[in-house]
Amino acid sequence: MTDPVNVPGRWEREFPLQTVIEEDGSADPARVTLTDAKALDLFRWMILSREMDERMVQLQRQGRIAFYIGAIGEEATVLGTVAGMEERDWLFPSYREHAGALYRGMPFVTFVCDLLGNAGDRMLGHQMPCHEAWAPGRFVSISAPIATQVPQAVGAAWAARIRGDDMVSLTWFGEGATSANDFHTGANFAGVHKVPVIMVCRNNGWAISVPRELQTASETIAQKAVAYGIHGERVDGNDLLAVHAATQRARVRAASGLGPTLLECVTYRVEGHSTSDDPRAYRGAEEVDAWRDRDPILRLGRYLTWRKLLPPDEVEALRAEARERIRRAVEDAETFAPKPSIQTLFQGVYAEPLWQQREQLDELRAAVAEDPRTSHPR
Amino acid sequence: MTDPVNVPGRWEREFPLQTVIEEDGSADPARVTLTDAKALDLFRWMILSREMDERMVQLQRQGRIAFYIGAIGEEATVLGTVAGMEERDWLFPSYREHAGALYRGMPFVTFVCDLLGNAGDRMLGHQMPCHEAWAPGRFVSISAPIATQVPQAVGAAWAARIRGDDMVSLTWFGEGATSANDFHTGANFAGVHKVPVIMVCRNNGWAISVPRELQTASETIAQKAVAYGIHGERVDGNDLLAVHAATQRARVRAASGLGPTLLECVTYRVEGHSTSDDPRAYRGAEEVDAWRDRDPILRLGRYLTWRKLLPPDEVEALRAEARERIRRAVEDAETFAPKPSIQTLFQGVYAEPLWQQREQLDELRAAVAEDPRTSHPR
Amino acid sequence: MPTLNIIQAVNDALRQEMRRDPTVVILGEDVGKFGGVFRASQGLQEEFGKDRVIDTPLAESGVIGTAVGMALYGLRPVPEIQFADFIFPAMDQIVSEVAKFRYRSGGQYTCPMVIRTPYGGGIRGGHYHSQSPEAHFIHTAGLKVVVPSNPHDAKGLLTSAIRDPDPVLFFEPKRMYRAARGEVPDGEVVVPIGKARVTREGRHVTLIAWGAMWHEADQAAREAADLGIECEVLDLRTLQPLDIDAIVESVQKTGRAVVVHEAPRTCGFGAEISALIQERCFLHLEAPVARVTGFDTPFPYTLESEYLPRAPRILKAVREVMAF
Amino acid sequence: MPTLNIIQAVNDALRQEMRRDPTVVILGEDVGKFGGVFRASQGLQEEFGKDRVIDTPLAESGVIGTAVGMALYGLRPVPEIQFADFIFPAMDQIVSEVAKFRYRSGGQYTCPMVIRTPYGGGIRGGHYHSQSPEAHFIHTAGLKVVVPSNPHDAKGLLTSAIRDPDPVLFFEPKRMYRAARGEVPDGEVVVPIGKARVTREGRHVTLIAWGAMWHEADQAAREAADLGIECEVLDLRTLQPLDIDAIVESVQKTGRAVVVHEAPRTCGFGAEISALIQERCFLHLEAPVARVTGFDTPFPYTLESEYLPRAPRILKAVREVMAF
Ligand SMILES: Cc1ncc(C[n+]2csc(CCOP(=O)(O)OP(=O)(O)O)c2C)c(N)n1
Ligand SMILES: Cc1ncc(C[n+]2csc(CCOP(=O)(O)OP(=O)(O)O)c2C)c(N)n1
Ligand SMILES: [Mg+2]
Ligand SMILES: [Mg+2]
Repeated sequence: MTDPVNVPGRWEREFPLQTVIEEDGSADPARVTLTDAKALDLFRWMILSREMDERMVQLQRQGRIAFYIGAIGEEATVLGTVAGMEERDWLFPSYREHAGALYRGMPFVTFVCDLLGNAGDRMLGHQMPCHEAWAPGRFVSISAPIATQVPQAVGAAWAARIRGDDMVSLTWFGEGATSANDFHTGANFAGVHKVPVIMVCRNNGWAISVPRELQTASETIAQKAVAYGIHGERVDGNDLLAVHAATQRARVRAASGLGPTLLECVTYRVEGHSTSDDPRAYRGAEEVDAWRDRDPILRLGRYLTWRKLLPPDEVEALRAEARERIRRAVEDAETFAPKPSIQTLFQGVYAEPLWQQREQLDELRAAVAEDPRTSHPR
Repeated sequence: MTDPVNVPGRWEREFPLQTVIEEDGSADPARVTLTDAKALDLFRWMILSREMDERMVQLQRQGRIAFYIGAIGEEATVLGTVAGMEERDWLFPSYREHAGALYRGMPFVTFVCDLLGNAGDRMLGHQMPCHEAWAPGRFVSISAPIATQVPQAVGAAWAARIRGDDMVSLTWFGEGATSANDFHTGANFAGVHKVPVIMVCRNNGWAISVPRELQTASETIAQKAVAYGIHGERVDGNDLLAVHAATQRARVRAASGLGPTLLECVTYRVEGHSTSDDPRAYRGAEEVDAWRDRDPILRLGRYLTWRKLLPPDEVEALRAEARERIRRAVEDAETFAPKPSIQTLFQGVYAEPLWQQREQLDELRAAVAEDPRTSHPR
Repeated sequence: MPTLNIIQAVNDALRQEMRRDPTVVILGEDVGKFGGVFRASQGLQEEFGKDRVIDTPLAESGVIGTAVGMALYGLRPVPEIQFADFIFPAMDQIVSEVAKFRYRSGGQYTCPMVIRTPYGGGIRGGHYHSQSPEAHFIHTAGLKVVVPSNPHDAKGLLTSAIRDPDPVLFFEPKRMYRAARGEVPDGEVVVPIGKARVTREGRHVTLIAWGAMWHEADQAAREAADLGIECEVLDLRTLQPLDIDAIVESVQKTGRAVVVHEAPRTCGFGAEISALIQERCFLHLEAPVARVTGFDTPFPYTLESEYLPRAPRILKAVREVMAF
Repeated sequence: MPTLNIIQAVNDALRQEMRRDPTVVILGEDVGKFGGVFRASQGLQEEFGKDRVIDTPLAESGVIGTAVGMALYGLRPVPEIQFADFIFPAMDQIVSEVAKFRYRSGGQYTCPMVIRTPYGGGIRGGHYHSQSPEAHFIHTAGLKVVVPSNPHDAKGLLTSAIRDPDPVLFFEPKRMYRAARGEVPDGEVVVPIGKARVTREGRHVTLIAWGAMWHEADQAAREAADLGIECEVLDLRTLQPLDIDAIVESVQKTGRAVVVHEAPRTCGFGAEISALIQERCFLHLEAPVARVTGFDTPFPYTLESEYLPRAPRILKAVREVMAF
């Protein structure tokens, strides 16, 4: 078997799509990096992620949450990468990696409180739904501006190396984000300083309504690594085993001082961009249907079946279990008061509120006291 | 002979350094794209450029101009590219391509007035020296923020294609600029929309004190083309014939609808970054000396000698001629009043001054009338 | 006369100007096939083709940077920034390039363009889909800044902006996109840049607002009337150049002013208006110019009703100014 | 006590804080081997190594973006932006990320850092090497903004800024880098953030300035004294949070105020100060608060003496305010 870590300084000139799970569910054992137990565990996580996304979209349609953005069809990319890292590694998410936050220990109810922006929200109602942060799990705060997390992930990994810590950071972003300024500077800085960072592009084919071909003329996303003198790889993002193996490889490279990896995971955004979007306005059903057949959960299911780890009715049981967990989380989350207290408006802007913020809080309190409409929704 | 225009959609995987003029001054006629007359003309231009740069640095040392930034050692890159374009093509300069402005017809005296910022300054004393614009020659206004001109060059070429004009735009920038946001977005937009633009990187080894290796980990600048699915080439930037041939090739590609070219010209910044800089603080003399031997003027001189176009004492005569032109331009420029009139302060911010600008002009006039120190230099 | 909302009025203005002037082009993220996430350019790619209604890659600096080149070459680009919150990646192109091209080239090159962008809160967007960054651009010489509050002005001001020789930031109050409806003539509608509109006359207090906040100010004025306080309400419509005459005239009459905006108070445009009023109406002022604004925090998610200056807080300020 | 100029004082503060706190790192363009184009970090890479004094590629968004990551992880970065004019490519990282990290994560993540940058005119730099963009950052909640005028404060404020739990924009008046000299103690010097300094007492007019403009205000005050006008001069030192008490106390005494800044007038910080004064000192004011500022244009090259507010124009405003 060849050394999975590439020769330093050499840049790849071909970026073949790497897969591990074959059509029939079989896999070459030499290329499998997950134990059976771990593979089954991640299967469970993928199902939870899927069920959660479907349920939250329902809640949004019912008006119980205002917005949702999920990862339907991209579960293998999210969970394969997070599972390929060490617990101590920092994760810099975009906005579809909620399963990563939960995997890293964010309580489910806390996640739902964030969606509700209620009194239980760890973000104090400051952020839109789906922009969670979970520091105990080194899951960094989600931003909306595209790609800003990329140089940040580079900076954190660089800091770890300066301090002598064995920490590799990982950041996720879409293929649309590769057009943004911050992808460029992040990748370039990482290359020059051989920073131990893994840059994971969830290439899901679409950036809202803009298809991959209108985003960049490069044949692959992975080949963008060439511009930065860094390592690039391209894997089937719906193949959990391929994603996991590539992530582990990239982590070894990074931790060994061989520098960053740009990891393109080829997947597909099966649903609309978010609950605010209607993709029928810009793409046809055939394209979507073709991808439904390549579902990452079915794919891992076939592997587990091939490994004889998945009895026929097990999937339904796992689904039911996930739904129950979700039901309880929503129920618990809805017990919190719908709004955090009024002073949270001024909390966390600075370490200590400024004088004008204290005045403004008083002003607001007086206004609410005088006319309760001040705090009523429109 | 093979077609100089590459197969569309194919990206190069090797970026060899292309040269035309051999060590001994000879060149393969099949690869020479300049007539003898034109080569001699460009030799004259290179000498003018060199003499001008040297003279202006002197004027700066004498305190007659406040700042200068030139192209010593990079003349073949500047003049080879501009000569490879058509008159109607637009040029988007960085800040070392003054020879390009003059080549495109900017009167020498006007250029010197810009350096002086005096009443003859076409830029109305608004800009620092060396930030000239010359619209009659389609030489676009120079900016200081690095790389902003790159997407602008793309936009202009795109506009020309939309309008059906056969116009290819060319932009110059340093290798430092390839780290900037705007290089990235410019190249990416150009790639997606196959915009007829030529992006010329003057890779002169340094960005002020930052050496090439700390700028990017890519082995070449040309290979950054791979990230954008565009054509990349790498030429010896001190070989005027190589630069010219590559520019013409790129122009044909662009005009034929085959898209943009990233053209890396490998050269060297022989002097300090500008008159504000002292490079001895960060680089050794040996490195610089090695490049002095590869002087682009000597290089073209050897070719012209090989072609029997350059009698032995001709170079000195050309130098004297250039110095005389410069002397006259400086003399003429210094006949203008040292300052443009006070209302030029408010001119050209908007098409018509705003009310507050009119008030502010009155305010300033009153202040000057009351206390002349208002308009005295500190 | 048809009744339109603001999005329809914007769409109408774009379509008419594109028909009138073949140099007008639209570019931005999702503006083409999809017609924009708010559908402002719906149907335009179908009518004018992909060369004139362009879906760009995801980079605001590229959208504005290429628009600069197009404008230099003679097109009249109307780039869209999907949310005003996402204008910051393009800040350098706007502040250093768009605003300074005419000036720095001594008038040899100009880059007129209209940067359209939805701004403001009240749509449960949190701090990255609700901000009002107008002050940054008012502070940048070389730019004009326009904010319509209703469909008629949206059409008329956008038309003027597209024809203007200077670059214009055109902020659209997204909360009112569909909520504000009104009659808009079918043909050409031109509302001049630089002119405020007195939407209500009164002799006690001048209320100064723009965009979505005009609606709140108007509501407050109605409620004040019930208390016997007559507010004069100004819809500024253009923030740069400001219609200083309209403001001075009104405040010299009323002697009191309340400025309303969504952006954080400190260094918001309200400060400039307050400073200008006291510079020009000092001897007429019966009370300090009051500011009812967003607070000095990022825009919140859950408590956005509390954060936004709405009629009750404006009314409170009006009463305080009257009681001073 | 040694006599230092501002650059030396900055260098001294950086060196001391780097010795005291191993998490302090410097990064930026040309800051390492070269020690910065103004030599603020001269000798620091030699002392602290390439891991703590880092030459970066040419991308301000990358400088700030990676500094954010470093700060999140527990380092205390002090990024340098070579000229304040080149801060705009990093605007998105500063406004959307640095300023909002603590807030948006509910306090789970913070990114304290000090963004050092030379600002201001008077060095024949034209509009890309002379601007004063402080208002943009004062308007952005989540950031602090500090501007020293002299070597002592440069050292003391930079020390405080590096120890501050919030991100700080630290604007250094480059025209005074070598011109302002003064005694600076060798050891630790701490000047608290948020406190202005009354540098001259007077009972007729309050002059409010900061950075390089403080020197002009001081000069104007001296000349005014010859005319019998006693100016009280405030060096603000911190713009956000503003020392409102010092301003109010002074203006309530003098009844008159002149604010001086280099940035263009419209929406500059002078507007905010003017608005605050009239809100808080309305009944004490004998004349409108005056603003002596840069004009509403890009910063010019040749006519920069005319553009910059200097002592004669300040003195004129003082006399006009007295004569009101
Ligand atoms: C700077 C910026 N510009 C625009 C947007 C609006 N926006 C949100 S998501 C998105 C598309 C992102 O596409 P991609 O990076 O492929 O990620 P995906 O949604 O497919 O996971 C856009 C344009 C934004 N959030 N930030
Ligand atoms: C946005 C921005 N950041 C920093 C600077 C300061 N600066 C001026 S030139 C320069 C180096 C440019 O190097 P390169 O692109 O290689 O061009 P060269 O000077 O070598 O031709 C720097 C950092 C600037 N002008 N603009
Ligand atoms: Mg995508
Ligand atoms: Mg260079």
